[in-house]
Amino acid sequence: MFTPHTPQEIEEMLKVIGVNSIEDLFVQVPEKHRFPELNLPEPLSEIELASYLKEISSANASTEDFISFLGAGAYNHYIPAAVDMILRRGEFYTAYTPYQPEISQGTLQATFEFQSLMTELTGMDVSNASHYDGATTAAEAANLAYYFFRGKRKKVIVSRAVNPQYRETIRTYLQGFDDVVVTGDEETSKAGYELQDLISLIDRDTSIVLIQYPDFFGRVIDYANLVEKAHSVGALIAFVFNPTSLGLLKPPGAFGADIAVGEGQPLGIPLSFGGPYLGIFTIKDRLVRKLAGRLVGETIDQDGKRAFVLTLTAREQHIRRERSTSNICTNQGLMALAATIYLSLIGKEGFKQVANLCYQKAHYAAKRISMLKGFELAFIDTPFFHEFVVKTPQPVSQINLRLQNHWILGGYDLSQAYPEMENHMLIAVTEKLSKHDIDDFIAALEEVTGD
Amino acid sequence: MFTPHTPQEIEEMLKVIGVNSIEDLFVQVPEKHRFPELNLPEPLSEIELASYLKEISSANASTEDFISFLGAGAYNHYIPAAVDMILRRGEFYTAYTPYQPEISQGTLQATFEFQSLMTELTGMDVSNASHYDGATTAAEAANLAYYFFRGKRKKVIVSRAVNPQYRETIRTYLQGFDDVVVTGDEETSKAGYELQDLISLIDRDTSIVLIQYPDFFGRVIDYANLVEKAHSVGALIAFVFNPTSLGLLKPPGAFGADIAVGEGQPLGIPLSFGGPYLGIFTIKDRLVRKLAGRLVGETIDQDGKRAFVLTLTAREQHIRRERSTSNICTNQGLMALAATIYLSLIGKEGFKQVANLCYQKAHYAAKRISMLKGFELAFIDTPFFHEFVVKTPQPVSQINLRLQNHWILGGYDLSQAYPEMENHMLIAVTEKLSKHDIDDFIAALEEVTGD
Amino acid sequence: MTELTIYELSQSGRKGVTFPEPDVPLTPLPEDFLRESLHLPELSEYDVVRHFTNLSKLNYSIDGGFYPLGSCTMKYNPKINEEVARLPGFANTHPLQPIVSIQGNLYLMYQLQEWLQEISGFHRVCLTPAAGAQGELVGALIIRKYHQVNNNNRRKKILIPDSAHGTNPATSSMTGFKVTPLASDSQGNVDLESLKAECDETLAGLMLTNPNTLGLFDENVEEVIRLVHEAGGLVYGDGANLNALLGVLRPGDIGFDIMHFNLHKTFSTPHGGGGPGSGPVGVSEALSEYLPSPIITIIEEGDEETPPFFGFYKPELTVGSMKAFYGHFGIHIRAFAYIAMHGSKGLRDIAEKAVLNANYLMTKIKKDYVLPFKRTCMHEFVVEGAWVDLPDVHALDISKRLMDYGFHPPTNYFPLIVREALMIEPTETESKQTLDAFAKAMNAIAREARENPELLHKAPFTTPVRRCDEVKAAKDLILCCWVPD
Amino acid sequence: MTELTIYELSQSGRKGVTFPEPDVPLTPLPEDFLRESLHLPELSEYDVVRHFTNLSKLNYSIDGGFYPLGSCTMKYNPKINEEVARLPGFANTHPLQPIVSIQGNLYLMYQLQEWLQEISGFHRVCLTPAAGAQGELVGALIIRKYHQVNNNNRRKKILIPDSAHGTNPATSSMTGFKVTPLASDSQGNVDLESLKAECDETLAGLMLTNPNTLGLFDENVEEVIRLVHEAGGLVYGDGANLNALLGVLRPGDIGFDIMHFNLHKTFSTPHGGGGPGSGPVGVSEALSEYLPSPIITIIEEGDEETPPFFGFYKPELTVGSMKAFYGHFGIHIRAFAYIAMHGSKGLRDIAEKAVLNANYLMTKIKKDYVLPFKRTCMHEFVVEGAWVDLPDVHALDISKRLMDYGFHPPTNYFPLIVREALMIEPTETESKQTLDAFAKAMNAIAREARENPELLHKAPFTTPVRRCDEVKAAKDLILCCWVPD
Ligand SMILES: Cc1ncc(COP(=O)(O)O)c(C=O)c1O
Ligand SMILES: Cc1ncc(COP(=O)(O)O)c(C=O)c1O
Repeated sequence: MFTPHTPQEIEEMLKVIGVNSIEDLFVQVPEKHRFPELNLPEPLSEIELASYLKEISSANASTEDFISFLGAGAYNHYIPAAVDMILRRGEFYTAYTPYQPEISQGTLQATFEFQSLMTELTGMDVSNASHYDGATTAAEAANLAYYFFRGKRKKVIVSRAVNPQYRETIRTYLQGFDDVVVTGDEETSKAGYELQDLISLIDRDTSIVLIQYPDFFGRVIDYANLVEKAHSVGALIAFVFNPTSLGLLKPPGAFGADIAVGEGQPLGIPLSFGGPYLGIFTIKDRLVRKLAGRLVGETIDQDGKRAFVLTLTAREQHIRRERSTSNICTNQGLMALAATIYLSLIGKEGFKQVANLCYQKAHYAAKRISMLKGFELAFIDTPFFHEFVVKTPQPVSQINLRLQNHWILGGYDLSQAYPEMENHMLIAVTEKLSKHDIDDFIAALEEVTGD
Repeated sequence: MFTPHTPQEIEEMLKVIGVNSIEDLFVQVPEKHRFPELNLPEPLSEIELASYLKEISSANASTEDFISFLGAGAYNHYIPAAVDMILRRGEFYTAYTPYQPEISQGTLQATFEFQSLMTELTGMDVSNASHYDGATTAAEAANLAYYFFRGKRKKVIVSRAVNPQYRETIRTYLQGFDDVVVTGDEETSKAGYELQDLISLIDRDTSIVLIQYPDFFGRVIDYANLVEKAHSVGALIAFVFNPTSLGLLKPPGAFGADIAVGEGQPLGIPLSFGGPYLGIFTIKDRLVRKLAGRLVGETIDQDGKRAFVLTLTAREQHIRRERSTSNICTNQGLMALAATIYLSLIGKEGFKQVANLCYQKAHYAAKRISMLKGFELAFIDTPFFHEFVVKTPQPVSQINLRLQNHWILGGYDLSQAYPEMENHMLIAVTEKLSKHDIDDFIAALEEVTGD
Repeated sequence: MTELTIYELSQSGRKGVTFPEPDVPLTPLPEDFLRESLHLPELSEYDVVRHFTNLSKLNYSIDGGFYPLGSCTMKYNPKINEEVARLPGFANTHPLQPIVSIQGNLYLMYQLQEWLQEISGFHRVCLTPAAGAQGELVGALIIRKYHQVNNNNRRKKILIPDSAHGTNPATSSMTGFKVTPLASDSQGNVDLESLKAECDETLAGLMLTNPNTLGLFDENVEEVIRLVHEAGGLVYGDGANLNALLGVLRPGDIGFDIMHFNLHKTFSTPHGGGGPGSGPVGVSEALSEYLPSPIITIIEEGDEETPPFFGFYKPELTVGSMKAFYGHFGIHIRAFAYIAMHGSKGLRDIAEKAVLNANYLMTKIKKDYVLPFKRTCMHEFVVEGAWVDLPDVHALDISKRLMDYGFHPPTNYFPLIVREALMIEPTETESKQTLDAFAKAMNAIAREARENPELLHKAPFTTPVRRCDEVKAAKDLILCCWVPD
Repeated sequence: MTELTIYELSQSGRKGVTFPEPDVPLTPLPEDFLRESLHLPELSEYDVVRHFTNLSKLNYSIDGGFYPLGSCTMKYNPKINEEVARLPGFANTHPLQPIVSIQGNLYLMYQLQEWLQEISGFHRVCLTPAAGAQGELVGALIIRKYHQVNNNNRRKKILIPDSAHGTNPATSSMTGFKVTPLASDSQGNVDLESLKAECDETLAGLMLTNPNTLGLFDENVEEVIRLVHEAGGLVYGDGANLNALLGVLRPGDIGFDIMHFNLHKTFSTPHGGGGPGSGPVGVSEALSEYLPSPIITIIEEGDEETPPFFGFYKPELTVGSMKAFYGHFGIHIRAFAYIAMHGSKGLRDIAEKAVLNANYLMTKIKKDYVLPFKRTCMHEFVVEGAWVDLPDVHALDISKRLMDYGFHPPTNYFPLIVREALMIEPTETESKQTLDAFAKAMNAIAREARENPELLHKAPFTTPVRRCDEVKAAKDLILCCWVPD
């Protein structure tokens, strides 16, 4: 398919090498297992492939045709056309990690700009060049805390109002450290709902407290007391944030967070069924030498010209090997570029507008839904950003199945991750939905839950 | 929207200019008519525009969802993904005509390559850098002949089997030359069908004879006698060709054509409801100084390095003004680039495959249709390439309306342009249709014409 | 960095994108008609992508930098336009589909016609012309046919100011007219006395560019039009410079009879390295039945429930078809999107900022360069690219030297009536920072012209190739790659 | 040509892409939580497009030239993959949609799992890991859990050859293992004696890259695996070098227990300037219930009429979730497309041509450079980028000088066991012409090293910036733009 060799060239090359056939180059491979016949379908030409994949994709329902109220960690935002136009430039997407600064200033400077945008957004001091996704940034935050306390603090506290997938990922990442306990988010615990319960868990054995902001239920909670408590015992505090919300809301840095991590997908990255997304990882200065992942720093070249390079690489696995705090190598470079372009394009004004639109439309939707028979807002007195929980008169999965006939993808069924939340739907509203869409949703909800 | 000026910058700029307001710059404009209020809809933001246009586009039926048998001058071919990927590079599509060769070698070399591909494809000596479309190349061919004979030959002969829109365009272009007569394609004339009738029209007052190859009805006709006759009286002969067919068929140059023109849309350019397309204009050497449009030639720069430049510009309107043979300025640069990429990508092997697939599938379809009750091939004994005419048992427009319910766009209704061809459908088949699609078409035809 | 050509890169037997075997029973090929050979290049997909990627790097472009090419309106091309023009529902429609299946396209074209009418003050607009020059062709044919219909067959004279673009005279002679150039006066306006002298019963019309190619608004434009009309002629407007007039003046309001739009200038559709453009034509009510076919029209009015039903209309006295199908629909989409995003205020803002930018840049440059007409300019201006006391330095030298400063040069040697013309059109999308940087470069070059003129004569130094031998090109006339037999 | 940063370009009050006003009744904002300021840049769309276009021009890339970065498999990234991954029906699906509404996605992922199993000889594949290193993490966690389940809690030792990539030891320590490096023998194979010495009851497993990072196929691989298995350990395969083995050897067939794939190397998905990658993991039957969740599975078998119904499966002994959702679906699409276009023969062709290219290039270069292991290589090879008689010349100098010849340098200083290593991986998509040109440059540089070493020390000369001060960067630690208060 993509090998350019002509028969004549192959002949010439074999002659130079001094072997008779290509097979001769593989004699070291155990003969018994050499050149297996693979049971794969016949190869497709490009024209066949294009129609095959179009056919596969059309077996999905997508936000292309459906109105969607799904959020819960992945959000349907508008992506300006210039983002993808730039991402399609081969100079960006077919380059490797910028190990050779002289011929990688494009990637390096863009990453430096990404780091700048992320620290400004979060109110933190330092951002790395990206991590895999929101969940793994949360896990790496806990991992960082483990190394920061040299393994001496055993307790990792996680609110039950942190994205359940993130909590699972934290547990996965920490399982190698036999004596570390992850706690605070047990089903029996009310910690996700009552801040005070969570605070009371914090002690001098606590390495880190992880909370989400806005939390998984969309709520905007004042974490001042929690931060104070954590700091009073010397523990680190990590905020898992939603970047869009920071167009309006006080940033984690202003709360005193030591670490602020989050999912960058809302910043110009398509839903794409869950990936590739963008892990944002920001910290206070003093943690920089424990930070996982790449960092770009400013310097000068030998002519004195400004230049950018990967820096503090001695932290990383390719130099530090078994003594590094993380094994991350390939990160989400192109996704970080997407976020950088996105934020540059919509800028100060546009980003505020997006946040405000999300807020306003979500509140309109919440008001309308709360007036529907059998529906009720779950957390009436807590402010929320663009996501909220409603109690539904019927199981959410049932409602959602019926909504599909109305070309609507309903909100997230919370009972999937929270057994205590039967008949609770988590609804997200972004700037992509019009009032008309929301009104359609209300009408459809009324219809599918009526009798 | 796209003006970057901040209020402060405007102030500074006005001060430098020495006026008080922007309005002051417009005092020369008649006051009575200055600054009219335009009655236009409120401006849309990008997010609104994107959904507005998606909505408009979805009011169409397209080959995205329909199987199409329409050709008649525009063909539904597969376009490899790399074509558009390259066209999207700002360096190509946001550049102007390459008047400054030092910083336009990309466009210039690609155009040179385009010219090379076109002469190879047609078997002609010289290709220009493109013209508007197939129809206007035909018109410019007649125009060229007019100037070639310094207006002394008055007769332009056009076969009725040339695309009717091209014939109209020729008449439009020539109407300024009061004494020129376009003939040969009258409704009463059988010239399109009987080659001999056309030949008998050719005389010493004939400047040019225009024929189509394959002709508008898809037929492949041996024009040897016609060419001989034209040349014997010193007239020029122009072939209007379909480029895909030249993957298999003898090129116009081999028939002795003086001019070969055609529509380049099949070479990697989307249907796009009729435009922008690509006029291909090729000639024999001796006509080069009468050729319309731009030409790129090879030369060297002052360091002796190979370079490309626009050449023979003295023919063109911007230098020759009222004495130039054509007024063309902006041409179809990006479309010529598309064709160049397309032919480079599929290359020698792929282009032959495409031509053969079109041929084979069209012949399969013709065979199947000719066996349907009430259907009959119109030109049984003439070879054809990928398009053919069938007599239908009912008016074509009626059949086509019904076919739409089967997600099929039927062939072209010839009665629209040929009153003598009531109930004749012109069917085109390309490599994009599978046997399965064709079988569906057959079944649908049977059903919609059954009782 | 020179790049080999596709034929030089070709390797016999190498394959790029290939296709499946036929899935239908085979039919023998028509032996008598088969060609013997076809030497297309043999390249891998990778060869091709790398080749064109590298070629692209040899180009200067708007996306890469400032492109103040006068008369060309090299403004930023919004990226959303590229997306929407590629929507499958547009890009994959065949022009001959039944009209019921293309109501989306027709709606869009109808709206665009209406909007262009509103913007220009004309009565009817036809979208088919492929570019500005084809729009002119339409105009000339209309002028011709109008006089024919009115039995004025003697009217064969078209007046064209000496500042006009080459397409104007070329168009006129292509359509059988006799071209008479009109002088400009000392203010850069049409010389009224010369005009009056030509206003006789052989006058067919006047082709007028306003603002003209000097970037100047003709101060007597209403008088000019009146004189031509009184003499029985029609006035054609070359709309290449409409950018200066958006929301400022509707040419139809002051009596222009016909005008073409350049969607690829005023309405931000990309120039594509030479095209495609799009040159719709607007006409007054009196001429509306002369337009080329087809016009998009409402066949059946809609109501609350159903949208109107659109179709094609062929004007009664039409000059004919300009090309196959309906014009450059893909370009219409982009222009539609552009207008939809601007609205009335946004369009006026374009003209205002274009004129602001031009006057600002003119002010910054004029201390070092001779300004032939000392008036407020519109969206562009012309300076002399030479100095009387430096006979060796030419506009071309300045242009080439600008490349070394990272800029695209202005248009050179046009209009013809200004000695060593440099015609500078910054457009409204450029920022003050860019204009300042360009002015600085122009000033530095003016200094170099005096202090080190060799720098100018030898420039450019930093471009992919340096000055090219155009004489050799025209002499050798190598117009295609060597292709193997 | 340096480019200002977005913050330096920003102008207060300038606007880019903006949004409409809310179309719903307004709700007051939560006063207590509002931020005071947010200094995002203020740029026009044009500023942004031009900025990133110009930044992109400072990058070297596969689309622009030869990129023989060892261990990275910088092959051509087919353009159709970029198209299909952007199909709206894929790109606009939310990961939490009801499974009935995402059967297309699940079908694709299921097929990809099956194909990767078939290609590698493993029993089950999980697609979720985000990159190679995360695949390794999965592997280490499985080894850990496997021994736990089998009550072998003392097994804490992971053996890692000294030629291994840094992610292997880093992964092992992140998961609580103790890393013991294993020496290589004189042939570049794992030293069997050292291995035997470590095969005790604390052995958890071995992480083996084969072909290894020297580009050599371990001649004793079956013996190595046998020894580890006999000692009760598991063998993890680092699949970064799978490109050499496609259709040549299935690692599962010779006893590897676990392996990650790098879709961004072997299966042509773009590197993106540092990611995203995708690192699916395959395991033997015995380990198949340990894989991370979810696995895509058939919930209901299909028949002639209806396709199977796909859903998620959580393995019983799963090590857990590696991240949110299901891995890098957008990358899965590309890898799926790549495999679908190749089939069995096409995949073997990849490996064959990758190995042919590497051996050809090695042969052409070895007369000028020291080859530490004189064996047939697989898809890559390592030479010493230095000469004993030229103590001042280093691999880094050669690398930088290659840039002046228009090439991306090979990987430097890795693997650590070769002095001044230059690790060269041409990949199968490069043509003989490119390899010849590269060999010529390497030979020229070897000559320059002797004749004019300053050229090497000072290189590069022709790049957007020259050698950078990395010490200063680490000292000053400027990690973001200055942002106005
Ligand atoms: C003043 C003027 N008139 C006419 C034209 C011709 O327009 P087009 O190139 O679109 O045919 C141009 C193009 O540069 C122009 O500047
Ligand atoms: C041998 C080897 N192992 C592991 C990795 C890590 O893979 P990734 O960068 O995808 O995390 C690499 C990447 O360069 C590698 O070369």
